[in-house]
This record gives sequence, C-alpha cells and structure tokens, in this order.
Amino acid sequence: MHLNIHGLHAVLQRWKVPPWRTLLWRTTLYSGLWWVLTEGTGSVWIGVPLALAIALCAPLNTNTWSAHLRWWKLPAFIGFMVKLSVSGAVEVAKLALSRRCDANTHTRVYYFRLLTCPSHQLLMANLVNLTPGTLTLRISDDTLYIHILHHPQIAAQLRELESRIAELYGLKHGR
Amino acid sequence: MMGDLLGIALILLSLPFFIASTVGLLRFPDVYARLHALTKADNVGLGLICLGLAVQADSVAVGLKIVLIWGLLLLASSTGATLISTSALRHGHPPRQRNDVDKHAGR
Amino acid sequence: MITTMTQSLIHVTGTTDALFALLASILAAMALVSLFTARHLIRRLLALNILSSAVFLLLVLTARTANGIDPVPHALVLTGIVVAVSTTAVVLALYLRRYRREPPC
Amino acid sequence: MLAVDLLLTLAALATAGQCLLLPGLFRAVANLMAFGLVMALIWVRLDAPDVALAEAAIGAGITGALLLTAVGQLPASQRQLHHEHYRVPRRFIPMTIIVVFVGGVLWATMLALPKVGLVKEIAAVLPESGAEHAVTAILLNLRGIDTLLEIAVMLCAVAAIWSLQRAIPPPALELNYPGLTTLARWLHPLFLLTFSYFLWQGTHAPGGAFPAGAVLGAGGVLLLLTGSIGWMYRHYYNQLLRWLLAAGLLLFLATALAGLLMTGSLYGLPPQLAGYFIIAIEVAAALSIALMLMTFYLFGRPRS
Repeated sequence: MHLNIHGLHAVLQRWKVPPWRTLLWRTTLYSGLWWVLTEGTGSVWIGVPLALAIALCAPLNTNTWSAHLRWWKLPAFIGFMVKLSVSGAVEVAKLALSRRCDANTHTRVYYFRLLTCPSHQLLMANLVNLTPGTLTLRISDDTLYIHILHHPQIAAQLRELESRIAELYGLKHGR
Repeated sequence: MMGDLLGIALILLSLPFFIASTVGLLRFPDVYARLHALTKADNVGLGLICLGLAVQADSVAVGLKIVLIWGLLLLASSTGATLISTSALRHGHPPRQRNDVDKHAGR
Repeated sequence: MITTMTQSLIHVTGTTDALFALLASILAAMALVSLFTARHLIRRLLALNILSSAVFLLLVLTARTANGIDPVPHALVLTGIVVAVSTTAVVLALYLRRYRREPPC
Repeated sequence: MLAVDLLLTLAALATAGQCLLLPGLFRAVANLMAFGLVMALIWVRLDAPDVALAEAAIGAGITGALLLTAVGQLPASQRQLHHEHYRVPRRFIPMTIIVVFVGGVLWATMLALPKVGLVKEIAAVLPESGAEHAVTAILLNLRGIDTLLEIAVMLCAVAAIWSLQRAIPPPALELNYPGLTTLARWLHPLFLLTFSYFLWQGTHAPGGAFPAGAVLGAGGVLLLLTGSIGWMYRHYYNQLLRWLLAAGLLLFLATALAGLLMTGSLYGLPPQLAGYFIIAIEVAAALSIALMLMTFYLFGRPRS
C-alpha cells in the first residue's frame, strides 16, 4: 500500500489562482457571510483567513461571479422584483380563494432578445418564477418555455424583466 | 416596543399568504398551477415572517442572518420549481391547455 | 386505577413529555407492525427508519431530568443518527445489487 | 406551547402513517423526508439543538437523496407498492388493535421510567475535558471510544457497499436541468462556511463534529448529484479516496494512543492539552463523516 502521488498531483494541477480582483471580492463577501453566520461574535482572525482559503481553493471557482454586475443598480432592481413578487403573490392568493378557481392555464414560448449568456438566461428563468402568473417550464438555447396561469399582458411584463436584467449587467438595448 | 409591534404585524400579515398558497395547492388543477401557488404566495409569506423576525432581532448581524435565510429560500424554491416542472414535462405530464398555444408571442 | 396512575405520572413528568412519549410509543408500534407485515423491502427500510426515530425520541425524553438536560443521551442519539444512515445506505446498495446485471467485483 | 406540541405530534403521526401506508414508493419516500423535518422541529422543542441540526441535514437530506436515487434505479415494476391492500378492514382492524395495544404498553412503560441522568457528574468533569459544550465534550473526550467505534462502523458500511457492486454513475443532470449545477456552484462556499461555523461553535455551543459533517456531507451529495465531483468516481483516484476515508479513523486512533502514553488510559487526554486534542479530533471526525456520507451516495466501488 503506498499513497498514489499522481492522483493528488492531478487534483492539484487543475487548481488555479483566480484573478486578484475576483479574489478580493470573494474574500470580502465570504468574510461578510462569516460575520453574519456567527452573528457578529466570530473572531476576525478566523473569519478572514477562512474566507481567503475558501475563495482560493473552492473546487469550482470558475465563472460563478459575473464581473460586469453594476452594483449601484442592484437596490432598484431588488425593489422592482419585490414589487413584482408581491403582486404575483396577491394574484395567486386571489385566484386560489375565488369561488370558481378557474385557472386559464396555457403555455407560451419566449425568445430572448438581449440576454445571450447562459448564466444571465438562467437568472431570468429563475426570476420568471417569482413574477405574477408565470413559471419556467424549460430553458433551452435562447428560448424559454413558460407556463402561464391567467395573466393577460404577459409579453410586455417579460420584456420589461429582460431589459431590466440587461441593464443590470450593462448589456446593450435592442438587437 | 415599536419593533415588536411591527414584527407581530408583519408575521400576522404573512398568514393570509400561507393560507392562500395551501388552498391553491389543494384546489389548482395540475402540477404546474400548484407550483405557481407554492413559489409565489409562499415566498412572500416567508419573506414577511423573516422581516417580522428581523425587525425584532437584537443586533444587525442576527437580522442579516434571517434575511440571508430568506434569500436562500428564494433561490432554492425558484430553482426547485423549474426543476420540478422540467422533470414533470420530461416524464410525460403535459400541462392543461385552455387556449391555443401562441408560438410566436415573444417576437 | 390505571387512569389515576396515568394522571399522577403526567403530573410528575409534564404534559409535553407525556405527549411526546405517546408519540414515540405510537410511532414505534406502527413501525414495528409495518416492519413485520410489509412485503416490499424498501417499505421495511422506511419502517426501520421510523422505528429508529421513535427510539431516539425515547432517549431524548429520558434526558429531561429534574436536575436539567442530561447531555449523554443527546450524544448517543447523534451517534445513532449517523449509524442509521449507514444502515440505510448498506441496505439500499444490497437491494440495488439484485437489479443490476453487472458481475460483482 | 401545548398547541405547538400537539401540532408537531399530529404532523409526525400523519407523515409517518402516510409513509407506511400509501401506495407508491416515491410518495412514501417524500413523506419520510417530511417526517425527518418534523422530527428536527421536535428536537428543537425538546431542547436538543445538536440532534436537530444533524437530523435536518441527515434525516431529511441525505437519507432522502439516497432513497430517491435508489428508487429511481429500480425497474418500473418494483416502484409500486400497490399489492399491499391496507384498506381492507379484515387486515386493518387487527392491525389497529395491535398498534393501540403495543403503543399503550410502551407509553405506560415510558412514563414509569426513572429519569436519573448524569447532569451533575458531567458538569463536574466539564472543566477538565477541554470543551465548554457538554455534548461535544462527551462525544470527543469523555466517551471518545464510542465516536471511534461509530466511525469504524461507517467505514465498515463503506467497505460493505464497495464489495457489492460498481458505483452508479451520476446522472447527466446538467444537460437537462441547468439550474441545479449553478445552484450547487453558488451554494458550495456557503456549505464550507457553515461547516467551519459549526466546527468553531462546537466547543462552546450546539454544533460540533456531527452536525458539521452532516452539513458538509449534504453539500457534497448535492455536488455529486450535479456531477461536479467527478474524481470520486474514477479508478485513478481510488487510492487517494481510500486514504482519505481512513484518515479520520487513523488520526482518532493516534489521539487515543497519545492519551494512553501520556496518562496511562486509553483516551485519557491530559487536561492542559485537551483543548487542542479536541479541535484536532473534531476536524478529523467531521471531515471523515462528510466524506463517508458522500461515499454512501456512490452505491458501489468506483471503477473506470
């Protein structure tokens, strides 16, 4: 029985240092999360090295954090999503508690116009689940299959959501 | 004192959403419509409960921890809804169609 | 006489403990009956899991003494949960072995 | 609070009953997962937060993932439980009688049980044990031999599974469900942070090696499910995996021997060094529990 050095070597070879800017962002983020998790009582001397270690050797440290995110637009976007989410919840609640409960369900296909990157499309697919009357059934190349509960002007609402996401990531309008 | 009252009010406000989502879960016709009830109404109800607990929290970090829990729940439930609907579609449960399929709606 | 005895016992241990003791005993009884009568093996595995939960509940209830919470049963239950999941994994692997055509290694 | 207790009891009874009586294996497994969550709430109610943390991660997470994956591998004829007719009164009535009788006897016995407890004894030796939290002190120092044997049991389970069959390869999920892979990528730093948080907290508050290992194992199963940890399945890394699996037990044994050499009794840690020993054992035990829970999910021995 001897330790297979090559196995360990191959694992180490796949590891690479993320760019310093990403590293800084992630370390800050994970230190903040450590502070939140320990409810402010955790030691900084454990938290920051731990955050640095996780940022360095997280096994999947590729492409999880988009560098193009415009941070200053995030509060407005979150406000927009909260508004949509609450109105969606109210609509579902009204439909569920109405006497006849006749959901006019149908499916619809939505083509992306502005978002081309798969991760942005995935973000939109997740946010569609929170907007009133829509649910992502399937996502495949540049197309979103959407299940609709009963909402009449779904196309305008989805287009506004897409343009907001594009704005958040600084993508150009129109095609 | 004001924080406690606000917290209790927010938690009470969340109850109608939970009741509505449970009623919807029982009354809606198929898997997809039930997912609508679960993702939307439940998330807002949970958000109200989390906010209600966060305003009563002792320190900022505890409040942020509760908000973090809400964020994780949002992420999990919206991803989970898409996973369940994709899986149901793949295993041959077509959604009920009331109207004709409008193939070119987004163009 | 039995009812008065039960009444006095509930008075001694508190209603919460008595209620959860009742839950543990009913769960154990249901799981035992299911363990002996179920035909599908996976169902028996589920019954075994519920039975182990009932036993853990009994252990945690005995930890609530008059002097405070006794940590020893908690440590036992923690060990027991991990052993229960190991058992489940081995039984599932054995069960799946029946339905795979590959030769054993 | 009695209303909460009643609700929890009814929820536990309902989920357990549905798990044992409903036809359809998927439904039964889903009910077992819900039962695990209800049990976690009951542990919180009974002042057992350590148990609640472990139960939420293992009872509702890992057991459910294992059962669901195994059921998915079964042929369609085996997935139904419809040949069990519990609705027939001829069988249902005697069963109810048996359940009520056995349950009543058990209940009366449980209520009559003496509750002695070791609260004072534990509190007396706690300052020398190296941990401020009693459960951690018992698991890693006072009854360290139990934890050692428990890790040995887990290792035996891994050996038994590996001797049965080849590993079931991960399903190609990222093609069909792109959201799951991204979710796993986003969440894995949080799993690592929570793991470290539980370990850090374990010496003075609820937490410690078992909940930490359970949380990391659950995160690892999520990564395995999305195919993000390919190396565990490859024959090439088999040797490495074996050493990693054995490392926790070996370190544990080394600590036990060190205690034997220093104080003359197995696991007799010297009080002035016990804190450091406990941290070492805690990290080793948590990592090996997590890795073994992940290895269970392979259902067999990794091969090329």
